[in-house]
Amino acid sequence: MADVVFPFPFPEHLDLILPEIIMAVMGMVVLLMSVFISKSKQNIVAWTSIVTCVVVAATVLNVAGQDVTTTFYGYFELDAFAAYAKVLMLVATVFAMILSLNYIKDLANIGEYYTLMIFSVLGMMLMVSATNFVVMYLGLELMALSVYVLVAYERDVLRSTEAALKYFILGALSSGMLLYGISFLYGSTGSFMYTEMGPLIASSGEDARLAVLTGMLFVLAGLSFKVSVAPFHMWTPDAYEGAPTPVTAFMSVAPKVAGLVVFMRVLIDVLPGLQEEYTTLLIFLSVLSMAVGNLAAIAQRSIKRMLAYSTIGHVGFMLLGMIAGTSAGYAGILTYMTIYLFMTMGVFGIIIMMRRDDIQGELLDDFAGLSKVRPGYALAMACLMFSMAGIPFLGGFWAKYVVFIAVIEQGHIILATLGVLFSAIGAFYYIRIVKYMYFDEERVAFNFAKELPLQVTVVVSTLIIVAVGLYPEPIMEMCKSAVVGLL
Amino acid sequence: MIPLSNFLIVGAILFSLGVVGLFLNRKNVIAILMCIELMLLAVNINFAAFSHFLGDLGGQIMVFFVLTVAASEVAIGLAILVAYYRQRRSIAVEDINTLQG
Amino acid sequence: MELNNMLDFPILSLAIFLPTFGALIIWLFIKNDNAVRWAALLTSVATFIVTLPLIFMFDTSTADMQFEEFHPWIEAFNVNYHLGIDGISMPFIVLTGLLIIICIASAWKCIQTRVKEYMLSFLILETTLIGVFSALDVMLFYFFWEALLIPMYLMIGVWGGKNRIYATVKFFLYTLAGSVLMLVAVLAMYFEAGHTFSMLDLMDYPFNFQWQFWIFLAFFIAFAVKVPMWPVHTWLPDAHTEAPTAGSVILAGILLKMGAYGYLRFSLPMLPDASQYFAPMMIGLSLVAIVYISLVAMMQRDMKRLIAYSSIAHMGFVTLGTFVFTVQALEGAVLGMISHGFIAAALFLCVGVMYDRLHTREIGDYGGVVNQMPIFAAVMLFFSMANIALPGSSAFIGEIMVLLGTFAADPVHLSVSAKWIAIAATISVVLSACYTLWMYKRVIMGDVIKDTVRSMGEMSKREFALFVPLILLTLWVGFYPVPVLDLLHASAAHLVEQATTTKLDAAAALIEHSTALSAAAN
Amino acid sequence: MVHATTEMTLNTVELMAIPLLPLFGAMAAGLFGWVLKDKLSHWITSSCVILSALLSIHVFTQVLNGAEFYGNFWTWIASGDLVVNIGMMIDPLTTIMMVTVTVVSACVHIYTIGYMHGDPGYPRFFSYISAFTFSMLVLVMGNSFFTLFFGWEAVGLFSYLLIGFWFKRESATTAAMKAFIVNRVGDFGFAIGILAVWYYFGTVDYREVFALVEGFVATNQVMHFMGMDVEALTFICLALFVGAMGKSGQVPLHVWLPDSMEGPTPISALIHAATMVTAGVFMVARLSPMFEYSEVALAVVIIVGTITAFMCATIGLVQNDIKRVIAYSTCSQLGYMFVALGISAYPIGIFHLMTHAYFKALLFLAAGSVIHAVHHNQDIRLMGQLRKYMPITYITMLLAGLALAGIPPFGGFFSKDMIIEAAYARDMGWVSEVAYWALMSGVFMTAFYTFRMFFLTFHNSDRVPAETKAHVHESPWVITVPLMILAVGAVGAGMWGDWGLHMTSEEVAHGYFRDSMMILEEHNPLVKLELLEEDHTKSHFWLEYGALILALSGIFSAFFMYFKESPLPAKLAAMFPGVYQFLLNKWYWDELYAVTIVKPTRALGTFFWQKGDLAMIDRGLIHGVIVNSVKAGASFMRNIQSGMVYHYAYAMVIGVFGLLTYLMLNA
Amino acid sequence: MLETAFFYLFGGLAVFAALGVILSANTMYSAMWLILCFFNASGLFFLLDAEFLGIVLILVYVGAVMVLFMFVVMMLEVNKAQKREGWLNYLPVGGMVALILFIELIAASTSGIFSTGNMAMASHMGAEVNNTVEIGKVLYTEYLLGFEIAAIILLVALIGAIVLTLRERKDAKYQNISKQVQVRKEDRLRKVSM
Repeated sequence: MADVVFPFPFPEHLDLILPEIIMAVMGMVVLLMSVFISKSKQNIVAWTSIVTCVVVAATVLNVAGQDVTTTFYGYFELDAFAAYAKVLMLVATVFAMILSLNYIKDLANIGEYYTLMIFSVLGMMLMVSATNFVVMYLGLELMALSVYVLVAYERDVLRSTEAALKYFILGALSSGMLLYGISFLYGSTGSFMYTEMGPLIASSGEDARLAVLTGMLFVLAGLSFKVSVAPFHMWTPDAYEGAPTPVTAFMSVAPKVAGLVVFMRVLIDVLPGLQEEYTTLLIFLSVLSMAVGNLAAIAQRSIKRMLAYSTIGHVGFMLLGMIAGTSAGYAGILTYMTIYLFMTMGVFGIIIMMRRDDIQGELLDDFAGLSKVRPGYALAMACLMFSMAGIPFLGGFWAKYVVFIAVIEQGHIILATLGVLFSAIGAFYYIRIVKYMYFDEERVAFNFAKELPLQVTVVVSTLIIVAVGLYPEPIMEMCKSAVVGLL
Repeated sequence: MIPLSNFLIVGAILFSLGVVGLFLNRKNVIAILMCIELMLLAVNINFAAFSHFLGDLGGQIMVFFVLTVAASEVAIGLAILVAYYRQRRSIAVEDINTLQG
Repeated sequence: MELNNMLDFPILSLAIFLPTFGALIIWLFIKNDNAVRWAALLTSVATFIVTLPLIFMFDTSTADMQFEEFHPWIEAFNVNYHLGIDGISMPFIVLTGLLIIICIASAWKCIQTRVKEYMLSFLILETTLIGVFSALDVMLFYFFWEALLIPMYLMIGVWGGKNRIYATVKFFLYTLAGSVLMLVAVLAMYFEAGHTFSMLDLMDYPFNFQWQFWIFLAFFIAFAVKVPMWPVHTWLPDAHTEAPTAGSVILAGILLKMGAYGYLRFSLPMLPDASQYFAPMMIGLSLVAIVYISLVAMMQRDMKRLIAYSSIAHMGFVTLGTFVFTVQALEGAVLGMISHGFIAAALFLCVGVMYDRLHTREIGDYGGVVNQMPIFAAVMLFFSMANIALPGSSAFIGEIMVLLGTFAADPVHLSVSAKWIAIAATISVVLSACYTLWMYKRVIMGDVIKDTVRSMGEMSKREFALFVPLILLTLWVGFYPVPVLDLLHASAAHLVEQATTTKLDAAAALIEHSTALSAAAN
Repeated sequence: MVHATTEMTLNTVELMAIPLLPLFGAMAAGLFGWVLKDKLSHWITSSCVILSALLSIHVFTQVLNGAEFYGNFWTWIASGDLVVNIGMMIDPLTTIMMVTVTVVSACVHIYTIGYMHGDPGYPRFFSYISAFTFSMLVLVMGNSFFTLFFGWEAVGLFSYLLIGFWFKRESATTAAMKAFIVNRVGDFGFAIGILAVWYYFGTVDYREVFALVEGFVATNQVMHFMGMDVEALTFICLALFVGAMGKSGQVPLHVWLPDSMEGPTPISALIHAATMVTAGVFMVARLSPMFEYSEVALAVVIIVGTITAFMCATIGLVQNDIKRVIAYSTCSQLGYMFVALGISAYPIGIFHLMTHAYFKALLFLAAGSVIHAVHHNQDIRLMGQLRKYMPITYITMLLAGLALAGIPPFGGFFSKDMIIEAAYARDMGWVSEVAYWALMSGVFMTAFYTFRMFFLTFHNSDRVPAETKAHVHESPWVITVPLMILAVGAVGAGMWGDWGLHMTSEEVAHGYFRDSMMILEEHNPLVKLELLEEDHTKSHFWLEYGALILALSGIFSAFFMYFKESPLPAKLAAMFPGVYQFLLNKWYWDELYAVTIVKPTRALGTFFWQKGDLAMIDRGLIHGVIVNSVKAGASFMRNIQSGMVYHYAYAMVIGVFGLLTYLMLNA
Repeated sequence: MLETAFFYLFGGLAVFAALGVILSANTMYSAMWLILCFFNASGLFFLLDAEFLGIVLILVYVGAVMVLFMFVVMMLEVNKAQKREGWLNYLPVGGMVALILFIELIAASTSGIFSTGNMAMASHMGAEVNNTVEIGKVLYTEYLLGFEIAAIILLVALIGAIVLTLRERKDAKYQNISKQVQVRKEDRLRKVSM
């Protein structure tokens, strides 16, 4: 077959994918390193991974912003949107890795842990850069498979493995749905490329309507699963609770970012012709998520579980930005995610620091009296909780603000009203933690780990949340420029 | 000539059976994994059928990737299952309930 | 934006941020409890001094905003750091400054745990309160409005009484649930009025009736919870009862006024037609507050709860005065709020003085306090009488002006003559006497029967000093309110004019104009 | 005699000094009592009040010569059309009140030095009564409804404080509270009156309002109320009169006055006999230019006054507490005054007010002297034969009693008789008829209960408990001297008022009061009386002497029953047990209020609190509906999250199914 | 015609086997049924001119995946899982939902373009084209990125499976590479003073 004309030249502008390449290579390097480094020095592996993420983030920033944004024959795109999302995910990963430093220390197979995390981020990066369903699906699976393993990483702990099992089963189901949807969309358009499918779907006739709608629904259902949108959220609390806490931190931010970005891309590029229909669906999903997240969180006693429901609620709020369907809405989602990232990481930092010999520091009760023993941490936690509740002078307020203003601009006032009411209900369980910390007496002795990286994480997150709360303009501007050209 | 919709109907039936098997299943997790395989198979049939009728190889490539991923999934799924079994000594679906609420 | 600041010096910003600055210094550098107390006191006094020029340099001849400051804040949404005051907001800023000093001083002895956090809460609270009253940008207003929940929540929850957690959570959620609707309304207004959060622009923008109707309802809920108005008042007795003394003082003295201030700043000028339309409802609820709540107050067994209910009843006068749209009633309402700031604050301080001695608020646990604490009894008598609105006290001026204004009012949508409303409201003359005096009798008068009461000692000089400014102010405003009224005249008259000028014509014209434009474009 | 109305103005400083001197005294004693101690306190306050009394008399003489004053000192409230000034209006009406108030007050101050000797709250007491004097002076001297209201409330406050002066006594504090609250009920009306005055006249200044009244009546403004149309002026007058009823203890707001006897006796004399309780009378007289134009209001005034006069007299017949007898007498006499006002005999009303002030204050102080002597026992059943021990008190009390009973030439005769005659002459149909007969019967009863009390105290058998008897003695000079001063007033006030000041002159303008009161020509009962008496076709014996005869028969009856110990009263009581109990229990007013107002109000308050606030709003709405539904939602979500993976899958499938169905149905 | 017959054969058997998968009580039987199902699906692939995929399906699935399944089933000894009581309670509602969903899927599958034939063989590649070659052409060019990702996915699956299941047994002797690498002279050499 030597004479076969090679229709595709070697892909150009490979520098756009340089971050992913570095990531993939470093994943393997880390894997090997861990083998050759003694168990007592495994921190080197961790720090290598952290540095990798930082370097990759820097690379992303460096290579982004060129005139050409696609490579691999248009299958990979690094636009501002993707770049922003990648940086977010990498930052989240850095935080998660820092949180893991001591947590993972006692487990076997440390190198594999970081490798999996790196590959998982790699999957996400590919997801957000994908311009077609094939790459998107593969990236998504890469991410998902890595995270399944990470969730089960405490393999000697029942709940860790159980969480992984549930996550896995439902994840597979959702993949099936996603694929089924993709198959219908593919069948109606004959392509996997977003930008080719979009116009075809928009111009498809009445006879293709049923197929297209079914495809859309299944695709959205599959994606909803990844971002924990009700009613596809059921795995979230169990997986969050069972997973090792740093992994929970990781999976409550990074995959959400990736999932939401893909969600937005699909909506913008593939389904612009079905905006009316998907808006209806999204309204339903959003309201249901806000309701589920904010109501169910009230009944929780474990803080990780509560945060899981809180995530569901937050995602419900983020969906408002998509319902708006304007660049303001999408920018709002990015803003929300950015702020959410820091809030979540700060909270998990504190949770991990609270781990004691026998207590995981995961029950709400464990926070009782924190403010007397550790006023600093209590203050940070209080700030983060108030921020999550959306009380001003903290970042969380602006996060909600941007999505609400976007959705109101589009006239969905009743939806916005429902949203704010749910946020008020949700405030209850956030301030309940403050209540435990400040109003209750100490019940158990606190034994805070003196870990500088964790402390830095908490302090940085909190400061960023406060700073953003006072002056949110820079973040808003960044997110605004990230969605330029998206629509 | 077999119409496209016939293949799609087979796909739909298999997909539905997979879904039904998933949530009406009261046996064990392995059966659930098989149901998932069934769903993926249905999807593959769809892709292959579309690929054939559209004259586009993309669908077949997708099937190829799906097969790869599904194989990986099975590997990881079964690994998780084994790890779980070691802790719980059971893989009956009714028993997977320590995490709830 | 034309700024007519008499000085180029940003007094308002200084007043807002000085407490926060002080709080930061205390937080970072001061360890010793006593030093913290002094530093907090110093900060609050300094802030109060900063607010004084607002009175002395205030131009009473204009209803325009004064001491304006304008800086862009979030340009993406046209949110600006826009401050300014008029005659309606200025008194509250000064009052805040004063009451915070009293609060901090009142906590000198009775707060012994977590002194630093306590002082920080108060200083932060002061920032948010002054911010609320000086914000001219709706988002800025909302920002401060919500932010103050945090220090308040902590204050009640940490230093409160037995049932404090229930009370503080109730307070937090009640007010939060109320105010989030305001956020929706504000955002909706933002788009309707052409992407502006400026209060002054929104006041000028002609909203049509539909808009006004819904926005009014949203604002109503937010402000009604804060005021509080029946039937969303039930958080207040709990919050007041459980809050530490100073918390109650600030709650009654300032926080409640925010709701009424909201009506004055938002509902009346921005939504005049809806205000007119809803006036009967507002008046009805005010009357409920005056009569129903007074009756409830009478039957209370807990002193703070009683005073809390009495606060609700008095705020009923304020809302009544707000929604009859006469200058007298409006000025009376504002004056009533100021006066209530002195009197309710002082009454809560009184309870605090007793509470510090016996650690109970039950009326039944006292009796014959006058035998042990004659000076205190006299002080409490003074404020009880002021609470009854005896002439010569500031409350009288406020109430009688509201009543006069109401009697003379002529609300368009009201089916009953306003005279009968005024008459109904006058029942407060009897009811307030009933509950106040009954409490006074049971607590202060009588012979000492209980040994616990026998152990009570007279007020210290510090405690007495807390009351002195309040006594003087109550008397001063009671006998010579003219200077205070002068501050209000221009703004109140302007506000009444705004509230009684319909926006509907302009709204119709606007719609016509835009349809004409689009027709021309086609 | 006609006064030459010279345009003489009064000295402002002097006028200001009259109220401010007592205020100064009050503040000195009140704020620095702990420094000044007892002696300095009473010296300062008493001398201030005496000085004030002297100044008042000086002003009085000037006014007698035609001087008047009207002026504003400062603006109290100003907002838009509303301007309230604080100022003074000095005319004959004001002046006579000032003199009465300050003189009685001065006497009481001196009396108090003896009476309250050794009381722990001594300086405080002086502070209160001085402050009260100040308030009362503001009330009478003010020139607007607001100053009137200010004084009105201030006297109420000090009344409250003084009734509750002995705060350790439960009964005293209760009485104080009752007094204040009942007064507030009256003030409710007063306040409404002020609102209406400002609304209809646009001003609250007496002069400006009075000038507008006539024109206003012509416009025939009405207020709509529950389908009824009430003349605006009538409405205003009635509202204001409600205030007067409260302050002056008229039915049905009289219940506080007898209870107020819990206060120290000097207070009963000063506040609850001579001055404060007459504020209502003063108010109506002051506002005569308004009341004159409202027939309805006048009729109401008469009716209320009549009922009070009669009812309180009947109650007084059977009371055993020496002060309560006098208190009911006060109520009753106030009723007489109101009848006088109602029949447009304003000068006579004020005349009676003045004479009553002296003799009733005297009665109280004498009673106080008695009480002081028998160690604060007030039950006349435990007295008797006291004349032996305290002759001065005995004589002064006798004089006062005669004055009250209306025996010539003592004070009460002139004023009270005039009221009765005027009521007869004023032709208002059944209203004045009933009033006349009620007052006539009241004369008998007044005489009876006064002398019943008198005889039981000073004559009859000696029932003083042995242990107190040892200490019974005449009071010291600080007590007896004021008694004697007041006795002069009690004896001479009537003659002085009638003959010296011509208060009973048919044309008010020709009498002492000049133009300070206004009577419509067609109302003036004195003119009618004159006409009646000039009609010699009928006998006027009953008209002229009927009252006197009744008074004498009242005294005689009392003498017959009580001068010596006699079984007759007990027999009478046993004969009419129903009537006796009814009267002894004061017509069951307190019980009636307890059942109809106090209990329902409390029940309503409890109902609103427990059922409205707690049950309906808190538990029902907040917890029941909102919190519970949130909780239910939360636990529902929790239950759904069963931990079973197939449930989770099922949820996903249901989601897809639902949405797909929705899309398909819509497509 | 033959094609149609084969379609119904394969299709029917596939569906029948799928029913067997979900209905049989024994897990091992389910696995067997699934294998049958895969064989028939493979037949369908052949009908669709996707020979390469048909073969891969059998090789990968039947040859590897299902073996893995059966291995686990046997290892965990769970093939005799008893049916739990009460699962029929779910059947009415669950069945209804599934049935309606199924009908909807059928409706979508047979709707408009999928049945009208607009799409029928827009450009059939014909029997002369070598399916495997064609796939290879696009797989290593156009879909190169996907291919790379798939490789990493397999790596992850590898790592994951090992991480989760590999146990370091105390009594087993195994290499410790890092120890080997970091070994120092002193560890192995002992100077014995003679």
